[in-house]
Amino acid sequence: MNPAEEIKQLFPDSVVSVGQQIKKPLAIIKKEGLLEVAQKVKEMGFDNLSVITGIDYGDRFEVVYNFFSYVKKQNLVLKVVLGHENPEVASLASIWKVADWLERETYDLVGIKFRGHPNLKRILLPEGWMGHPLRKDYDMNVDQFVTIGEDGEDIVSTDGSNLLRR
Amino acid sequence: MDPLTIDTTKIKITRRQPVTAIDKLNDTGLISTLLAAREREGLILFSTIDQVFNWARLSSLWPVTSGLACCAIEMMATSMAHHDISRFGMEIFRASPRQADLMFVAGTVTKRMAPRVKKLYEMMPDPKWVISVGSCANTGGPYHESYSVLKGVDLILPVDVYIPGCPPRPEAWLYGIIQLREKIKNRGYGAKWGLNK
Amino acid sequence: MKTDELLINMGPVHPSTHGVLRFKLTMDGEIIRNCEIVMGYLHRGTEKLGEMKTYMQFVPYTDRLDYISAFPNNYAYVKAVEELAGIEVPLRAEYIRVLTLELNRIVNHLVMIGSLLLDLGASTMIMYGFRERENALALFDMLCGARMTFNYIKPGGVREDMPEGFIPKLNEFINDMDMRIDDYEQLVSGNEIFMGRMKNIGVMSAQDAINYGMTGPSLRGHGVNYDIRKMEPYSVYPDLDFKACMRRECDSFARYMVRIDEMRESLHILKQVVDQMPQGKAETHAKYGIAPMTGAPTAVSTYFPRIFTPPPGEVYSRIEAPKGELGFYIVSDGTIKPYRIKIRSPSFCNLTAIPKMVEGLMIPDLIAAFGTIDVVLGDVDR
Amino acid sequence: MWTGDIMFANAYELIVFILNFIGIYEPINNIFKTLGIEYVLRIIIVFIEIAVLLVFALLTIMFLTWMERKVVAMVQARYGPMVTGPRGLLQPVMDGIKLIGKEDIIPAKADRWVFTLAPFLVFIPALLIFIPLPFGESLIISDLKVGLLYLIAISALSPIAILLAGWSSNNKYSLMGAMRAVAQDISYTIPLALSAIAIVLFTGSLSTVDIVTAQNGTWFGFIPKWFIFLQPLGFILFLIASIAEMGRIPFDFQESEQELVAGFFTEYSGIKFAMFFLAEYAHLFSVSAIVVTLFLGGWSFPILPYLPAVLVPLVSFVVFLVKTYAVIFFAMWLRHTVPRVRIDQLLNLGWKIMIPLALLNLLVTGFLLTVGVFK
Repeated sequence: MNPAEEIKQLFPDSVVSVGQQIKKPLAIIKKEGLLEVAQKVKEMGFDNLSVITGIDYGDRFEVVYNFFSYVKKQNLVLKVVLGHENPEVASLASIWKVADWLERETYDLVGIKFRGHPNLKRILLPEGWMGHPLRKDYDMNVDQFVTIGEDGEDIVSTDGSNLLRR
Repeated sequence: MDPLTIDTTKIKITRRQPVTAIDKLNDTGLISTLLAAREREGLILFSTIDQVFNWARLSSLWPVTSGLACCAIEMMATSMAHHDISRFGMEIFRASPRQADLMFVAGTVTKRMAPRVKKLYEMMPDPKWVISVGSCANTGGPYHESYSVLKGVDLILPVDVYIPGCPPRPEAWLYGIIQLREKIKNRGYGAKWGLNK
Repeated sequence: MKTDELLINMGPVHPSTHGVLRFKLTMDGEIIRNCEIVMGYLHRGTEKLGEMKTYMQFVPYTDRLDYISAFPNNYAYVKAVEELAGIEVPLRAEYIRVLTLELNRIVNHLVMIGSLLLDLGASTMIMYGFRERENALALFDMLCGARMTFNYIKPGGVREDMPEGFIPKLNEFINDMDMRIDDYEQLVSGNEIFMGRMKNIGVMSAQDAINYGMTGPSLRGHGVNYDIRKMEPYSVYPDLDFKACMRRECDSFARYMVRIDEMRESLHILKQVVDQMPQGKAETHAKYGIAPMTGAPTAVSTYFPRIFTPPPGEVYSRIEAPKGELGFYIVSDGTIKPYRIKIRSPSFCNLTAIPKMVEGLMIPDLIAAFGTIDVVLGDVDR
Repeated sequence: MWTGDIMFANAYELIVFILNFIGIYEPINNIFKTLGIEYVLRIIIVFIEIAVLLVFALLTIMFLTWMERKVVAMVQARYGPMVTGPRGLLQPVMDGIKLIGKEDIIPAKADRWVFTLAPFLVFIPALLIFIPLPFGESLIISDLKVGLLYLIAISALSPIAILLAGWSSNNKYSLMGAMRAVAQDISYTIPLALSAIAIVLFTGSLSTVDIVTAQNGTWFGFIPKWFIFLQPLGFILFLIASIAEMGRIPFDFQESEQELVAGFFTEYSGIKFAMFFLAEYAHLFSVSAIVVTLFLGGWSFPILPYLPAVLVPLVSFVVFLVKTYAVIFFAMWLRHTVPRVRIDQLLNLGWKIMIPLALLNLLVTGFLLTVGVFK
């Protein structure tokens, strides 16, 4: 049976709908039920969390989880829809270790918060960067500059006079 | 031989085969260094010493090991057997900037990396030279529109030679290196002292 | 005796971090107690740029992700777009693509083995690796005029058919490489010091490796016989005879040996590709494009249009890149530009395993383990 | 014909002999004698010796840097320096001039005095090692009675200087490099000395000249009486230990580039860095020379007895150089072929394998000598 259907049977309350992403079974999950569904998904043998994608649709955020099972050789896509104001979803870092960085990256670039993440801070951009670049309302015209502080950590500011040549 | 593949090991720097002793001396760059320095203004008293130093500096440019992005792989390719910059005495890549003379800014300088590149440059002892390699380091290149890329390394450092390309082929690197050698031969100093401000 | 922990900052400019990665190491003498990886020094905002470009314009950016093996990047993206838009590709184009992919796999492993040995202190292997790499690059050069950033594979096929005289040159290369790999094994694999440095270093169980998201050759060194080319066959791989190379030792040496085996396997594939190469066009005709081709509105172009609009939808498509699973998640909203591109890069996910792997080891072991994970910073930071 | 005896105890006597031969020693000596300052002449001659040695050492070092780069190029299928001067021979000169012209940076947080002192402390012992080295028949600055002890003692000085350099730089990489260098030197001086002692059992003398003369002659007319044939295990141990002493790959922990950037001289620039660089190559030469002296017969060679006595110093000098450069070539070849071992593997090798083996070697040698097998 299709794993998405299986999940739907097990968690009828948490699953909004099931469908098909090109060649892959897809289940849309309510954000409250994500953690328990994810635990079940792991038990079902989906040991590889391929990728976490956060998408800004302007009025909502979607977080997409692509799973693969080395045991069953099956794909599964889970999708969570979040509101645009203060998006937050449970972290899967305790189940899949790789989720740690993938979630940090999603937080960094899209600005989705992951509840219960052990170390939720920016990963690609320096700490203190203003805005989340992959949101559609990110202002590309503001130049931000980075300088190094006393302790070797980055300091972000819009003033590049310390860095640029006069 | 296929016209598309150029065996660069066959290309020599000398314009012609040295025949006489004076030609050989000429090819080492000493005479032209002397002649070029003669035309420089001022410092007549020390000009000969200057010329010797310039000759030494152009002959032993030790680059600092700092690859930033794609161009760093071509930097490796340039220093490897096929293109072999050790012919110019440049194969001693120093990992510590304190012992280097030349910095290849090889690749995209991101906003986050920029202060570190600058610090690396400041750690190098004088006299020092910078070659900016690739479109990204020259102007930002394909990433010019990006939010996190510095639009040209010359915004933060004085650059002596720009090598275009994305990434430049090793032949272009060699040409850039030869240009820098010419520059040191003629001027003796780099962009730091007012050139290219 | 009271001892204090030493905080060492390796990078971002350090000879053995393969670019601009930074390790924050908490050391107890020479032993690493905690390793924190700081990255993002090469974050170029590729994903954001993807939203500003048309589907075709984004292909060159994929070249610059994993700049050592650019063909697989091209292909992974193009495959996702083709799945999204439902574009079919002529068989010859698929064969040429597989040819470039496997050739690039060899190049990637050559660079990886060379730089691994360089990090261990043996500076000669990288010279040999790059010598053969130059030969392969000459082939790429013939194919598309570029050495590293190819922009060759594009939606609907490949940009140009193979030039004349390419296949003989390729055969020459294959025959040469067969011999060279034996040389490398003699120089490196049997070396006592090398084995002492690699065996039982960076050990991680298969379960952990999967959990940390390791894929590709790095994972196959842990006894997981998993290759996307086999499990989710794409392109013409089902027609080719090859096996996924696997080792069971779970240490750095196993991960290294997988690379050597893969080079042999790639040569084997290349030989078959050369034998089976079909005749025909290397590019599909313009039937699938919806927007007309710009610039030449009247002429009936035989080329695939530069601007086209896939139907709205989402796709996650992945391939077996030389470094692991390379996937593109593309969201289309029915316009000429992708709505969102997410790159699942193998280096990024493989790197997550490093802090766990090197706990209790020394800096030289960190370098050895890190070298066998085969990370390119353009791929990590994107 | 050369009888096999040493003609002059050291180079001083050789110079005096040459001056006498030309016929100018007596007049000069008389002048100094009438002034009552004979010792000044002695000092002048010694100074000449030292000047010649210094020039020789510096030229050798420069040549070695060039040779290193060419050997690497050979191993790695490329050309090496070839633009500067014929075959790139001027390359080391240019490097030297350039390094003199570089800015000399002392880091703000460094200990200025120690930081400045350290390169000298590395460089001077590297030159001092040359004093009891027998470069050829009669070509020795001073034939010390404790020559071998002197060599080992002086070469054990460098860790102190390296530690000073690493500590004063106030850089973690430098400090780690220095610590490693000291650990390595301490653990490898012991097998080095132990395998050298086995030689002393044969000669009964610590003088380097005695060690070389003991290796004159042949067995069965064609096998030279070099200690490598009597002490094969000792030779291997000594070679490994001396490569470790040189600090070259596979044992280059003090400056392992991929781990510690540039090790203990990470912070050094300009002329101070040049001194470390020169000291490294001086060490390479002197340690190779010690290997040759102890195990490969020094300047002795089976054809020497067939030569006229006048030519012997010259020919023996050439023989010595050829042998030394062979060992140096081996070290360079090794450097670019094998990877670096790990520091704990190195110490394990030193303490757990090499020292027991060296002791065993010593024991067996002593036993065999006592029962008279080698007499």
